[in-house]
Amino acid sequence: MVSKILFASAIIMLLAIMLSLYRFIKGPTAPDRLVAYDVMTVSSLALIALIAYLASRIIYLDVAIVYGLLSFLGVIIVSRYFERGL
Amino acid sequence: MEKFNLENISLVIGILVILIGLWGLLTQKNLIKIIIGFALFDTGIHIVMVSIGYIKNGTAPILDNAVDINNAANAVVDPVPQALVLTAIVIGLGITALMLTYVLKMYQKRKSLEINNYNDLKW
Amino acid sequence: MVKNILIFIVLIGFAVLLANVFVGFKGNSELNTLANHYAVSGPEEVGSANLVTAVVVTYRGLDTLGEVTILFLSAAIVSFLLKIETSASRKRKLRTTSEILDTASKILVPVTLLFGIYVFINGHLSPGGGFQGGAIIASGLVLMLLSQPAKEVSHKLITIVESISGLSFVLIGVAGVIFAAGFLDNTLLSLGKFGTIFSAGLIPVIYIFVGLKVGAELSGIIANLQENQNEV
Amino acid sequence: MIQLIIALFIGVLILIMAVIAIIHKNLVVGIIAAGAVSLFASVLYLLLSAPDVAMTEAAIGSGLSTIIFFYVLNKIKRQNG
Amino acid sequence: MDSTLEIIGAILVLLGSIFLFLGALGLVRMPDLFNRIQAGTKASTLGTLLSLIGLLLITPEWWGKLILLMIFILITNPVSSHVLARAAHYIKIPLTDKTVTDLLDKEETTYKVNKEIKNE
Repeated sequence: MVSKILFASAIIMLLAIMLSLYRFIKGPTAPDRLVAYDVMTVSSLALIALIAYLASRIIYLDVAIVYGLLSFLGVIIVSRYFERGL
Repeated sequence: MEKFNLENISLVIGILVILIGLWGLLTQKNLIKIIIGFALFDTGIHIVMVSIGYIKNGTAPILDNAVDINNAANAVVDPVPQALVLTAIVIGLGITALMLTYVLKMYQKRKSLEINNYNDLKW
Repeated sequence: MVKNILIFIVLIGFAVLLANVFVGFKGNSELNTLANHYAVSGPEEVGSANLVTAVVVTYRGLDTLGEVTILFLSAAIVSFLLKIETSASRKRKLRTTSEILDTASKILVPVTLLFGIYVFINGHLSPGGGFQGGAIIASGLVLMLLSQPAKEVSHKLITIVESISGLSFVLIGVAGVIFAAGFLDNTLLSLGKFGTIFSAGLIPVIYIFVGLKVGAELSGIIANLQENQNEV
Repeated sequence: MIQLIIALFIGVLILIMAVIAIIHKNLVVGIIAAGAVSLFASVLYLLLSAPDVAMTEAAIGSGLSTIIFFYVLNKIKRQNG
Repeated sequence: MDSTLEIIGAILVLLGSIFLFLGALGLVRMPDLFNRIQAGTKASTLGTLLSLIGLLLITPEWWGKLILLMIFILITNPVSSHVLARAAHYIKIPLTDKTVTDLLDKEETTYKVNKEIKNE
């Protein structure tokens, strides 16, 4: 029961990443693509936590923390580049 | 159909990323685009190496409560390619920083990022 | 036109080469002899729960020394190339940061540095180690520079930390040659109880020095790239 | 099974991002796409049960390389005045 | 058979993934950048938090790192979207046609107020 529900939620998360990929490809300006990148990374953070449960190893969550921190830094540095504050 | 498993899928992905990186390295005219192609080439090689070290249904080579220590040799994946890739990623960052600094100095000299303007050694 | 054909031929050649790799690869279902030795006798010989750490620091310790050397060389060349011109010292105007980013970076910078230290101290128990910890520490520095761009980074401190930790790393390796079995042997200290933080002999000490060295080098590269833009 | 499906999706994402990184005219978008390739590659490493490599790729390949690329791009843009 | 707590946790994970999907749908459907930012960030933050709470109910012994991860997401995600929106407004990304007022743009606001006063 639990594993079936988690299977379905993993598929829905992958579909969410695919939808934001559409915005990444189409997006008229570069900030649009940056928003799509942000949503993609946050969705794959939830996906990493799910993978950690499926493999039943707590140590994978360390990777998730690093992932969240570094993707945040990437979005901030590109924004500061846009507004000439770097 | 027996080829359809995790290590083969990631091996194909790695090979295709290598080819895409090589294609960018050879066809692009912008210096920064060439460096991006080089970084993709690097990533592809890392994916290929990690997927060659994968053992079927293996778990991470870190022995904590989830892995039986006495039976570790039958449960974990190969640690040696992972150690090699770990070294390679760090060296890749050093090389990328070095190439970007060279591009910066070249731009200060010629005010151009096009590779066709740097034809000093062309005959 | 000739160029395009040449590029096409090179790509096809690489594709054929790599297709051979794919066809020849059958997938392995058990470890080979070397990895089997590491997995069976690694916990007793080295005492590290993370086998990758055991391979990187002890069994293949010389590789790590070479890697640290390459990183040091590239950091040195970057700073040499960027420092070579005399600075005209012309400050440019930057757009100010917002209040929210300031406050968030005040919270996040200490947390990031602390997490980096956690990563390299726990390198023998959980994923991570000196290189990842150093990269996270450099990211903390980037976050600080993003919220306060005018802040001066002390190059003297970076140099001192880097020299002391690099020297200690090499000295620990040589001490292994003199007092124990070989270069970077970690059994100088007792191995301790398997799976606790005071275990695996010298590996946590070595990783602390490697982490400080890598963090200082990457911070040096970033500080050089950031700071000179005020002067060009 | 679920690992296989996730790996397939992540692989398609990596390939599309790599092609965007090469062919897009805008340099900023190219660099962001190259960082995204590294981020998704770290999810793939996690599926291949290599958390050490995944952490290194997320911290160094995706984080610090992108940061260095943008600092250099910023300096190049400043040269024009 | 699974316990009740585990099933509740799994349903929370499913709910979180549905919120992530809705956030991505908003990203595709919304007309301009600022609408996309608010749809994407709010929905994805809620979705990720719900997924992590669900995993916390399924495996209660992982509470330490999961709660740390939640605090990280709660701090970083709104800050990054704020900085991005500020930069996008600064470089004058066009708004959609249905925009009524842009309060951040000071000059335009005063201009509109003056015009209204004149009309009265």
